[in-house]
Amino acid sequence: MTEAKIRTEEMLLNMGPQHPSTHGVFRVVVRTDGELILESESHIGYLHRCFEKCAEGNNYLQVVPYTDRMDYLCAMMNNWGYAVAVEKLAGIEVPERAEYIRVMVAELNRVASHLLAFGTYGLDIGAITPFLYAFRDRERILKIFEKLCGQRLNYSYVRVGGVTFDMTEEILADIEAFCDYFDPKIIDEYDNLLSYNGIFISRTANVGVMPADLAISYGVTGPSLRGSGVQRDLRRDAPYGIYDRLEFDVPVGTGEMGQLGDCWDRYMVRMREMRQSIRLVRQALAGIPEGPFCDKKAYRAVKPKAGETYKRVEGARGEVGFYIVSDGTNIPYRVKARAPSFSNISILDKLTSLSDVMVADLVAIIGSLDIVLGEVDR
Amino acid sequence: MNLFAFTTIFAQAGKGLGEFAGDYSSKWDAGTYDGGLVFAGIIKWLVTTWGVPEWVPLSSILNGVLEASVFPEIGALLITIGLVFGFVNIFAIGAVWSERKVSAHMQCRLGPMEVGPHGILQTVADGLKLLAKEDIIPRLADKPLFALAPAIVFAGVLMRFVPLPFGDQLIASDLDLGLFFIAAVGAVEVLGVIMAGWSSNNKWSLFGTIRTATQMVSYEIPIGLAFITVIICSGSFSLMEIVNQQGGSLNASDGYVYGGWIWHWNLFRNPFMLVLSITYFIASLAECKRSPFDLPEAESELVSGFHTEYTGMRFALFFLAEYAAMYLVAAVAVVIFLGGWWSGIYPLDALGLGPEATTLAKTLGLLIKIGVFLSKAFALVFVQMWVRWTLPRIRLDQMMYVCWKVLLPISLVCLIGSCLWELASGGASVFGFGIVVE
Amino acid sequence: MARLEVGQIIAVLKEKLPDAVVEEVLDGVDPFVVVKAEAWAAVAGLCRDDSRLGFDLLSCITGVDYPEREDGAEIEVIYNLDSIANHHELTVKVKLPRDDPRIASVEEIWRTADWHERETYDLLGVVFEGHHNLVRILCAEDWVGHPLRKDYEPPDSFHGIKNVIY
Amino acid sequence: MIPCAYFMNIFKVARSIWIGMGITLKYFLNHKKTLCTIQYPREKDLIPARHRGIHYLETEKCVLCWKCSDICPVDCIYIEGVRGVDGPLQGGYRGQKATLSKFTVDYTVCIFCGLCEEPCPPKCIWLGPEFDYHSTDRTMMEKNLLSDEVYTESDEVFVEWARGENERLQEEKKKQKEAEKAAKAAEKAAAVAVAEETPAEAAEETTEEASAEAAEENPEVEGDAAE
Amino acid sequence: MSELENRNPDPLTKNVVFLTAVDDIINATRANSVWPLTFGLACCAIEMMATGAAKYDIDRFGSGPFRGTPRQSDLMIVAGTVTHKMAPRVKRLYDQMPEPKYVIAMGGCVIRGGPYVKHGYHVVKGVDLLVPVDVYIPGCPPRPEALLEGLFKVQKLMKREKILDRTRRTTKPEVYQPV
Repeated sequence: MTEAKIRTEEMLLNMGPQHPSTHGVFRVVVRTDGELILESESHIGYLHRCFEKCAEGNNYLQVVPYTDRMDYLCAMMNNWGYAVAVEKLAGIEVPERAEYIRVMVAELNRVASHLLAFGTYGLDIGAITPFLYAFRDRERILKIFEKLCGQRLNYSYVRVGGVTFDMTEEILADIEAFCDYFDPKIIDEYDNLLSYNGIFISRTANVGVMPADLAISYGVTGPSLRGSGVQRDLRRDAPYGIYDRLEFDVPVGTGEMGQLGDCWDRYMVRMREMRQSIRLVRQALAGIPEGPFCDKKAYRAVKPKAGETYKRVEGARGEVGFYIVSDGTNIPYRVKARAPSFSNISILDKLTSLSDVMVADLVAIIGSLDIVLGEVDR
Repeated sequence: MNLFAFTTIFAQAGKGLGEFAGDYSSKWDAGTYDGGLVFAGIIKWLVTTWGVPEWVPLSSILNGVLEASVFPEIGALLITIGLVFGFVNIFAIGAVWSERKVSAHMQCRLGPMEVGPHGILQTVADGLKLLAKEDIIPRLADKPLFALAPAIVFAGVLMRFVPLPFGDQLIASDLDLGLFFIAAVGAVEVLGVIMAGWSSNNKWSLFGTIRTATQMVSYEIPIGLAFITVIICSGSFSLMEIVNQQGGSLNASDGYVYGGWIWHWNLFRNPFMLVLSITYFIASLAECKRSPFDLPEAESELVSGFHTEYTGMRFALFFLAEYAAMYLVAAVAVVIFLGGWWSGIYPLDALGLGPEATTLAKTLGLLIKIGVFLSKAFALVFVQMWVRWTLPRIRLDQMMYVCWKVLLPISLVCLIGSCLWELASGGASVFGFGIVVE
Repeated sequence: MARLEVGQIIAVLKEKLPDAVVEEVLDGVDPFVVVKAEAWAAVAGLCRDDSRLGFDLLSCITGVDYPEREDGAEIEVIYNLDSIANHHELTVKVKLPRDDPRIASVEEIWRTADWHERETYDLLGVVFEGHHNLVRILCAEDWVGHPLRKDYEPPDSFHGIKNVIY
Repeated sequence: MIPCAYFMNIFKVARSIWIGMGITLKYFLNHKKTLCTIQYPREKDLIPARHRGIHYLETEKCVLCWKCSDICPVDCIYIEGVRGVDGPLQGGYRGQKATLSKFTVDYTVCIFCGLCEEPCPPKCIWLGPEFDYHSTDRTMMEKNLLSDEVYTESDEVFVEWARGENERLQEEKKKQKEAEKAAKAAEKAAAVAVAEETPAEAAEETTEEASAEAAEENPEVEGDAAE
Repeated sequence: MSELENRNPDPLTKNVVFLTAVDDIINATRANSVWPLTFGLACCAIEMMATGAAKYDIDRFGSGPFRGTPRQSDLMIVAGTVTHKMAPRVKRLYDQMPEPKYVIAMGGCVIRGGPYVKHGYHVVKGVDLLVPVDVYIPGCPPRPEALLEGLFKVQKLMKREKILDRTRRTTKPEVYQPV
């Protein structure tokens, strides 16, 4: 049977909104020729929960719980981004102790978010046990947050003008205990278990290579961009809070296991960032001063003067930005949230057409971009 | 073709066992007995001394049957089916439960606890629930194929239990084509899986089917090569014979095999055999679609692989077949590499063998051999579970690379190497102890 | 390349495209520049390609609806540009008439604009000319109306599902 | 001639696999130590003092200022009543400053954000340690804070337990602190510099006392202590 | 729970005594192996994963294997916000599940819209507009213990059923509009 007579047909595959590896409700329509993916088209919006409309209907304090539900894996960063923007608008000063608490709480939340990214990435590639270890350690952080502000996931803790509750000695001791338990030993164990595993490396190295300029053009920020070798970290480039006083280094992808900017680099940048976050928490723990933890007057009666501002914060997935337009009343006129995952996932269609990607690689690429659908669809 | 093959094989198995049970019971009567099937003997002995009590329904008919000289054939057939079916089901229930417990203990959690002490009856609960589920056949599915597929997959696995020994003489039927039969019938399972995936009219199942076809067919070759090497070294297809070769038979003058030390196992027969056992283990993981090679039902890529559309009892059959295949592959590895029921400690093996052994020593020796065989098989099953809960999954092209570029060349080299080794050393073990088998 | 202050950036803009800049406000909370709608494509190209500016990252596109502005109702589209190498940022505003907001798409200049522009079209109804497939991205495909407009009334039922609160 | 890269690759992959399997075996062998499961129905995890769970209201303190129901982002608190003590009473509650005839929280939309706790001047509405309010009928999910009786199928034992547990734990901690303090004091007394330590210690003790008993009866005292 | 008792409209099978033993056995086994469908939409999905993880181990109650396909699962935990764009898919997934199927509405968003009840134009105000729901669990997100309590409630519902009584819908018909 000559080649002409064999009629090969491409298959339109619908990796639908309900799929174990799409981290939530994210749909990719994939045109495949056998296992090879020729072209992919991603559809989002299945979790569009009208954050901006809700923000226009509630006053400045009531919007805080909605910012949690955007990136529900690191809610502290969203609160902090919103708080920084409103403080800039209303010209509110944040007491020193609150700044230290904010750094500690944000970095712990970044570790928890990266732990979940590590666990689910293991699940995508097929290793089930790292997911359970990651959640076991994440539960310790959630226990600390529960003691601190009462909720496990959506904290609404960082508010305009400071934080909601103070840190008692017991919580500080817990954080200290967690840092000692976690930093060197457990992360090395994860590295041995998954990062340097031969099969894991063969599944992620040289897969989904993202050149730096293409990444910047697609607006990719955060660990995914740093995986491509770009030294971009808002905590260093546009320091907010007290990050300029703390020293930490920004891990960048080096392409040691394959080309620069492949899935392994993005994954490894997150693992190394966890160590830096613990280092930051330790410095904040050492230097936390006494004093008030929030500016009481600004706490509830927030009524900034008319004006607009765009403030950015380094979330666990990239640049979390808030563009707030206020018209003098206590209800924001317009709040636009810039979500990092929204831009990070927009590059997926380009990555699948850049190099020949198989179905298993598509799952690896989506996992390495580490998206959260609550933030993509807002 | 399958139905006919199915019946002939079982008939032959029944006859084989019948002959065996027959001459065993006749020997029992004649006062001389040797290591043989315990069960047939005990039942025959019970019936002849007490007969079947009246309260048992149909007791008169049963008495008539058991008295007649035809008992060995019927008894043997029943025992075969009971042995194989019973063992497979009981093992599957135990394996599913232990896999969930092993995975739980590896992941710092507890696993099933509520059903029975430590959740022992959990798999029974799962099975009964799957029985009580609604049985959906998709409207656009190819109904006959869809319905038949799980049966063929389960039959494919079950047929390979026939030439497999469980203990010294405890075998469904000692086919003299043992290993060849196991390798050949393996293809029936692939057929079943392809039917399942194709007929459920679901794109994900189609992906799973194509992956299964490539994986299982290509991994049969390294397994086949491993079988060939062992057959060349042992000189016979029959699994009983292979295990007896590994017994060492130190003083083979009176023709009896008395077991030997641990280095008489095929594993240590020559260095190539050691490498071959590792390649065989890896290939067997791929053969029963387990951990690093569980591409066919990769739940993170294809929603649930080829059994995406199956519900209730059909899915339970696939589930059971997977665990039965797990044991089967482990048992074959034990037979051809790890010295079957020889425990590797000479005095323990020699118990109950030889002409002057007493009945007690004979039965005790037989039970020890069954225990040794099963514990080796379960140890290998544990290693399979241990691998599953640690390693990530391999991609399709890497799976093909491992098979064709790594396992195949290595097992070919080992085949040639062990042949040369046999030629040069005249069958000497690695440690130079001659295995003289006249 | 050096980090430029906002004043210097605007000077470079004026030097290259004198008539593009309509208004510049430097005293507000965040300084911004207002640019004519027609000249926006040229300004965007200049921002990215000019070596001194080097705005290679378009952080965010925001649309704000001002229905009752004194000089005619309008929609403002705000672009936040950022330069990774030079560490400086710029906010560019474009004012469009509310009834028929049209603006050139900058999809070719910054690839991230593709999805951001589709979102702004979806939620506010701003038409970006030259966009390769300007369709809704967040709301359902057959959604009616642009939700973030101030005078938007949510439908009381969508495909038979009641949207009521009880 | 033998492609050593080929064998090196196999060796590297095999070694990394073996290290990984070593870790899981380590967890398997001493799984009793590494177990971290809380068998929920039998052992219950400790609920911290600031836990944002089902509301409870100290009804006599309420002054009917409607601040909590205004601040709620989803308007799930419905309050009716009359200021002053002598209002109508059908099924209501006669507090010191106001008569409440209705005070219910609608748990079909409540998001447990805790915003209602803060603006309340007399600090009388709290989010308590109970979290379980599941039900099979959506219309039965409004809690009437006036009656404060236990409403869900989760038994009363847990509610007592959650409150008792917190108190018991605070006592234990206090005793432990006393013991430490006593040991420290004894050791300091032994270590010569007795005089100047004692006043510093007393000051520290009072702040210790304040934070301890604040956590004990759950109301968020720290928030106010600073105010 | 009287409303649950008179759920069975057909008087014939109302109290058939001789089937009670068989009912108990089958219901006990079904209750102890409820396989949930991985249907995580938003933040509640993270708490569902935490319930499946080591600390609150749902595998102890037999619900360990989170099945990927609706065909092999008999409990749909709707965890997260259901939007209008997602609604037809929720309905189709529910229809694809084999018959004795149960639904847990986990979190405020699926009970009556949660935080998005006032301004959420794109959010379905409660998943029981799409599928009949058996247990509602409030919370945003509810604690893993609350999800376990919900699972126990589903198990209690299963243990009360009768094999002949196939018409067991707990939500009242007028609340449930077909899409």
